[in-house]
Amino acid sequence: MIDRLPALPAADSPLAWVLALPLASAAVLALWRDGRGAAWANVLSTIATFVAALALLVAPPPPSRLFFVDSFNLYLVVLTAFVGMTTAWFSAAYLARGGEPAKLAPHHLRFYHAMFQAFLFTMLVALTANNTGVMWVAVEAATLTTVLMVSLYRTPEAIEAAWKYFILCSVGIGLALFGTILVYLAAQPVLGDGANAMAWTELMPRAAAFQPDLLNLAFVFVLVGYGTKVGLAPLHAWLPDAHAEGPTPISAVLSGLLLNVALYALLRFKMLISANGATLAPGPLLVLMGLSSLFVSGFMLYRRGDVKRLFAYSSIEHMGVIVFAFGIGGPLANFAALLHMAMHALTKSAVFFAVGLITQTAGTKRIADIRGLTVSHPALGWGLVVAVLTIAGMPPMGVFVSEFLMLGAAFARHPLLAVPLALGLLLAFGALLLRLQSLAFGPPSLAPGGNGPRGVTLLALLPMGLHLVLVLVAGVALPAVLAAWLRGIAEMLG
Amino acid sequence: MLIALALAVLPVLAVLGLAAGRFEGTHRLVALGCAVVSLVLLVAGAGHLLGGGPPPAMVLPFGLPGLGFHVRLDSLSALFMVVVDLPAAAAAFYTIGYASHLPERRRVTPFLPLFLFGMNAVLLADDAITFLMAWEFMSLASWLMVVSDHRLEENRAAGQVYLMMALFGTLCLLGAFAVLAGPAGAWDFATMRAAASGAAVAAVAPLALLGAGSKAGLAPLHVWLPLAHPAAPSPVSALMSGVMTKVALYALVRLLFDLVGRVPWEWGAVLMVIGSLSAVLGVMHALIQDDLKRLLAYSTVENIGIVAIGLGLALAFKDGGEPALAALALVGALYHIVNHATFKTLLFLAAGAVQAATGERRLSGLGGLLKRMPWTGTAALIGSLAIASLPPLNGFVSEWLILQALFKGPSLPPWAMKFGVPVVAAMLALSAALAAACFVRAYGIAFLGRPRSLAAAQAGQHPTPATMRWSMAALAFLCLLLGAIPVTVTDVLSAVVVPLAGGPFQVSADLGWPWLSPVGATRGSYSGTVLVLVGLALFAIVVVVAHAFGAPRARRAEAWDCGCPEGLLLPETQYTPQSFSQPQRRVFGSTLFAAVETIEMPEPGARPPARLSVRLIDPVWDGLYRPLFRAVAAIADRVNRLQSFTVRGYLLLMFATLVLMLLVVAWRQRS
Amino acid sequence: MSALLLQLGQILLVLALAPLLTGWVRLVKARVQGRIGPSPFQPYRDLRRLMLKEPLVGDSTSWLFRAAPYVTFSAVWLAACLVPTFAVGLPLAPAADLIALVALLAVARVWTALAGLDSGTAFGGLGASREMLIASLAEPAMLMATFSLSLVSGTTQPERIIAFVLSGGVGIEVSLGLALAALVMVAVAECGRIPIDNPATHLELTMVHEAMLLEYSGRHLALMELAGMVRLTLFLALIGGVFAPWGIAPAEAGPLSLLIGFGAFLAKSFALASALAVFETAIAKMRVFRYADFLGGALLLGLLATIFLYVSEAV
Amino acid sequence: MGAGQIAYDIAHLIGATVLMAGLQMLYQRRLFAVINTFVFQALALAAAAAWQAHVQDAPHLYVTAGVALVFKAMIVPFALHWLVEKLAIQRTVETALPIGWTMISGVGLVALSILLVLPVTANAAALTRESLALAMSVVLLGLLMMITRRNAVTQVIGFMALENGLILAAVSARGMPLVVEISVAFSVLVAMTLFGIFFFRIRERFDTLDLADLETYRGDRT
Repeated sequence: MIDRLPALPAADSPLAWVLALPLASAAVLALWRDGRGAAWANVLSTIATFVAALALLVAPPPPSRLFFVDSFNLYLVVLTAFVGMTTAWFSAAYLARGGEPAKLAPHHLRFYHAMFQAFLFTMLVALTANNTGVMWVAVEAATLTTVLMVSLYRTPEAIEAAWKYFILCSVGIGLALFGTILVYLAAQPVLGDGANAMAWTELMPRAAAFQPDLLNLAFVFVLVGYGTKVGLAPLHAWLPDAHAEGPTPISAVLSGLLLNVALYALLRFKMLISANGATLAPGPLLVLMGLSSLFVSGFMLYRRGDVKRLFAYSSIEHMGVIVFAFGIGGPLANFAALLHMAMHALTKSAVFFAVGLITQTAGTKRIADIRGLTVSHPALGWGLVVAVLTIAGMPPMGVFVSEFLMLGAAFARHPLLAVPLALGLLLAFGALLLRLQSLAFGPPSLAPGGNGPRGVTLLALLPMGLHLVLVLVAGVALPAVLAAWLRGIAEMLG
Repeated sequence: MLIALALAVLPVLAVLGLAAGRFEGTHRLVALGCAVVSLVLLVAGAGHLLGGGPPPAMVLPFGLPGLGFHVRLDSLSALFMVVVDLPAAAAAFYTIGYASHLPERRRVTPFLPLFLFGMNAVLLADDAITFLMAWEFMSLASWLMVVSDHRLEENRAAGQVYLMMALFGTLCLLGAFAVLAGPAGAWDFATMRAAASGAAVAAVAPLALLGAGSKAGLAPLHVWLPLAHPAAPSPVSALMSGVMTKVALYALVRLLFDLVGRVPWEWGAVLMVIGSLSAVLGVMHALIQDDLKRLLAYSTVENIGIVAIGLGLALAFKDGGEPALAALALVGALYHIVNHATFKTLLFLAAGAVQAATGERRLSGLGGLLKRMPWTGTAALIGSLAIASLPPLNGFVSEWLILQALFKGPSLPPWAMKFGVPVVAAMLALSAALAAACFVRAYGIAFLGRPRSLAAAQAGQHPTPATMRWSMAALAFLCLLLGAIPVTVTDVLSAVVVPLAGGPFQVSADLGWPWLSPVGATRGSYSGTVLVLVGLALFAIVVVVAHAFGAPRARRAEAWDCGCPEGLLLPETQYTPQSFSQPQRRVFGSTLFAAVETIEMPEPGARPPARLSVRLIDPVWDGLYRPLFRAVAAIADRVNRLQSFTVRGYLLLMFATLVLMLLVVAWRQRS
Repeated sequence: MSALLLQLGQILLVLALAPLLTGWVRLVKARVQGRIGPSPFQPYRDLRRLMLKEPLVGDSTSWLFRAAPYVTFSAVWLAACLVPTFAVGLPLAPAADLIALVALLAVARVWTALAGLDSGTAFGGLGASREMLIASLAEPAMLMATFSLSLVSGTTQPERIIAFVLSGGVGIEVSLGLALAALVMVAVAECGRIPIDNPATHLELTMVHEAMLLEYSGRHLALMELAGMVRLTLFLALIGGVFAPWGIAPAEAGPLSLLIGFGAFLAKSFALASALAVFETAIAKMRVFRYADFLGGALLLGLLATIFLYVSEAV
Repeated sequence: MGAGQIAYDIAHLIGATVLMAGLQMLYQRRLFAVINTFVFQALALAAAAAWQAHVQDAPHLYVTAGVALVFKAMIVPFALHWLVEKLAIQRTVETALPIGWTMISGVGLVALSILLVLPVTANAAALTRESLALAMSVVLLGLLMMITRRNAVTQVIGFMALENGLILAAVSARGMPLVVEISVAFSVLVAMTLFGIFFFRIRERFDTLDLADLETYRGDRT
């Protein structure tokens, strides 16, 4: 019985550190005056968080009443901590370059760093929460922090984007809460009153006994609710604007991490549903949402003139593919989708790093105004080429492998479903290639060289390189440990 | 082991190429390295091909845990390694001299080794993931070289179309492999071979045709070839056209003959039809092109079509329980693959030399090059005669074999074959004859007569670099050799096809060495060797006798041209490419190629010649692809409205989704 | 040994006979048209005269222009050595079947066309273009005829076909008739006779084959002319041999049967030649763009020939 | 047992009142009327929470009731009134869908939610079908209000009506831990403050609250 467990993890357990570090540093950074120093303090704290997350791998703590760690969320915690770290690094170098975000007043910068940490904190809480309510609160809080960061520039566009983001996600989150309550209602007769009926560790084993009809209703609400945050079409509207108008490092974490966290929440509920055999199969709904996201984003990509929006839509596309794969189900598809979550997080954030530097250098986000980067800025341009080709699923990168496995599983299990998937991928690929060629090739539109000292630019390029190397390694030689780990999770997902 | 080592060198070369920067020497070095590596691979492949022995296989500890990268070198792979690396070596060697002519050196040299790496890896792959990874990698590397001269809009467009078609092909192949692998995801070929069931074939065959066909350039998926091949620098176009298409055919053979046990004859028939269509369509378009490299690309479509005919026939025979004839058809197809790899590479290299010397790719700007570039001219002559399938060169032997197989086609029970095969044979014959016309035109206009432009007139002032000359000479010699000793080649090939065709077969069965007598001496026989010897003897006699009459030596004078006045015999009075192919355009009409002719007549009595200009569009492009793009654009416009809803609109969407799902649940709970 | 002698004999025979046959055609034609006409031996004299003349070569031409006559001639000659004329069982026969024969003739044609283009004049190009158009339809037609022959007789080897026909294994086949028709039409086209081309024309615009030779003179012209004559002989021998093989001497035959075979060959050749002459007089040359219809017809006939085979089999 | 039965009946009565208030909100044409109806709904909600606290003798639900009473029934309405005054918003509700249709669809939604909970067997859930149906209807009606009303104030109210539905469900779920109400209150609080900030920004830039003006940019400017 979970009531006997302590509410919080023991102070000496790494989990406590993983959660406490961002919270504390958020508080500290909120008061830190000097912007430059704050940026690097930010980096240090994220490094510490990442180390703590790694420690979790070694010594996974026992579940507490509100928090727990299993292989699934551990995977995402490590990923989140890592990308958080590299993004903090990038943002430090990015701010040091001056340019676009220089118009930020010092207090805004302070606010920015504090919010960055707070954002990390909320995501980590959402991932490790053992309580559906806590998880919900955390996701909501993540929304609020990012809303503030999106509106950071105070431009009308930013305000509008944040407004859209806030309204849509609050409503979505409200629906998600209703779903959560329904799950409680389904569980309460079996698990009795109180926190039991909301604790994952208690819910999962007893899921079979729950009232299936309630679970059906619950899943619909959760799907629409958390699906909004995942950015599934047609609930995706907030995503491109939020990505486009906020500071680029934030776009990177939004795409790379927040979407994963929301997806994690969704998947937890799916696990519950599949654990209870009697419900309607959740698969078809997921497949449907996945395909609609894939195609909507695929077509949208052709009409994008704003480079950050372009890649925001590509995030929608990838989320669609992942959700599709989970909908197909089966160990192979789940494995592939889990792998793809990580690959997409790493690659997409790398893409946004590149895009950030490019927009900063070019002073514009309009694709039409940026041409021939490989000529004017070889390192940046070729970096973009590699990153985009990677996200487009070209070998020998990890994205290729995960997409290969997903398609393979789809073809093997439901060939007729695989055809639209393949077509959708082709569609999106065409658009990305079109934009990539006009960005990277052709007569250059920018003067060589850019703002900020060269060294800083290299420093800013390093995280991208790191991500791409990791993706490459995953593609060429996926570590056996990781594979085994993912297989385990895939089994859990059923 | 040797192979692995050689392959491992290639990425290093790529890095070197990246580092090369402005130093021309380094670029040359990389090219040389590529040449050496290809030679090594060539030797290794040939060694296994001739030496035989069990196929060496191993699993590299990379890729997905539990799967790894399976590699295996069986006789088929070995054969294709020869097919790939022989032209590759020539092209790379050629590049050493060509490096100074490369428009964007730094965007080519790094990717050339990677391209070679990809192609060889495809041949060695023994599981689906490795295969497709290498396959896509190959496309990627070649794409980078297609867009290497990236400032030209048309090249970027070509790159766009090319890579999209490549991905399309990959997706289709992926589907084929996935169906073979089954839900369990047994990706390695050995398991697939064992598990291949009749049910799966129904899905595999079409997917394989689409996948490999799009890469090989079978109609109507050929549109990217004439765009991409001219865009790339000549040595690369040579590799793409002469070699990469062969890799695609390898995929087809591997899937349909090896992995899938037995394909129903209908698919063979389909392949034959597609092949004959590609052959005729390809050559007809080649016949009317003005751009030399585009012409060559279209002729690739034709030759791939010929090979496809052979493969399809082999499938049909195999299913019809005639392994011997299947082997014959397959040998013919493989022979043609080898031949096309040699002469198409040769011709592209020659085109590169011409472009380097004159800066011209349009036939209408060339002429009289044989006098100015004797090496290139002679090599190109041999290549043209070979691709026009004239004896005693290699092109003829393979077409002869395929024709012989076709002539036995009606012996198959299905009536569709009885009536269809003659038609296919007619198409094949037609395409062969048209190919002759096409290359008479191409060669005659580019290399013979008098120069049609100043650049052409001044060609040959800078002699072609030795490396370029030698690589062309080597390929030309191969064209002769492969034609002169056909039996030796067919014996090697028939060893390769035994496991694929499902039966042993000696192509030169009963007459012995120099006589090629496939279905038995009574059936029909051919001997390139004898023809060469007797022909040379007669030629010698003729020459001797003709001069023995003691007539004076030939004297040079201005051409007569039915009494054209002195000095008025301008080069413009010669036939232009357009006027040469005008009869064919008239005859085969605007249906096959929407040709729009415009004639600009000078004033009566004015000096300038009348000009006939022709605009050509591939109807497949207009009929199939353009509408597709339009549709995508239209839908994109519609969908794009989603971007400009109000918040209320988005909420409405959310609300609708929710209510819809709830309705679904309600409905499902009822039922 | 004797086989080798026979082969040698044929090699010389076709060469020796070719001008005579051409002369014969001209003579018959003249007579039919009511002229006296030249002696059938006139071509020999013409050739000799040409051989002795000094050849002129256009100054823009390359070595190919001068090599072409030799290559063309030896290709045609080689082809002519391979078709059975008066005896079968020649040692060279297996070196090439009908397909290879077609290809050898193609070699000659291609070199001629290239030479035409190399002359660097308008007429050379004109001739080459038209010649290749004709060829691109004539060759397939001939191959289809071969196809139907091989379906009937199970071989593409002229000798074997003859043997098969002789063995009486074949009655009157519709398809054989069609194949014959196709072959004749092709022969007319290949030898540049009316209605496709007029060997005696002096109007440049109607020339096809002649247009390519305009720049040639002296021995080059002689070789080209002779090549044309040999080609005519070849086709007469082929048609005569395949469709009326009677009298041809079998392999390892005694002198008598050889003699008979020789006589039969001469008779057939001259008969066919006369027929050709009459035919040529009877009809007019057609416009360039009608070639396609004519030869396309031949192609279709060949195709029909194969199809008909099954019809006759099926019933 | 009878007492329990009565307890449930009263709970349903109050729940029904909340729902009625929701429907009435759709019906209102004037801004202040809408706000007042919302106050009424909040009061009903507070009553429901209090009653549940009494029935389940779960004292923490009194807190919820208090939050609902103080925050939703007093502070928010005042704030809204103040905003309307300060920003001189026009007092009539601009509807995107005619009132009649809105009502009809509202009734349709109620029907749908009843249809959905029918299969839920009464003893299987901690909450009777009726309350579940009521809560779900209120949520859906809130959403409906957000999409059928043009100006921001009404949308905010719709949003909070939606949250009322959530709380109604939460309080009537037996033994549901406090965490939910806190979170809801928390979110509503933050929501309000954010809205306030937004309105001020918007106030700076546009002199209206009509969202139509806010959404002039709509993403891509290509």
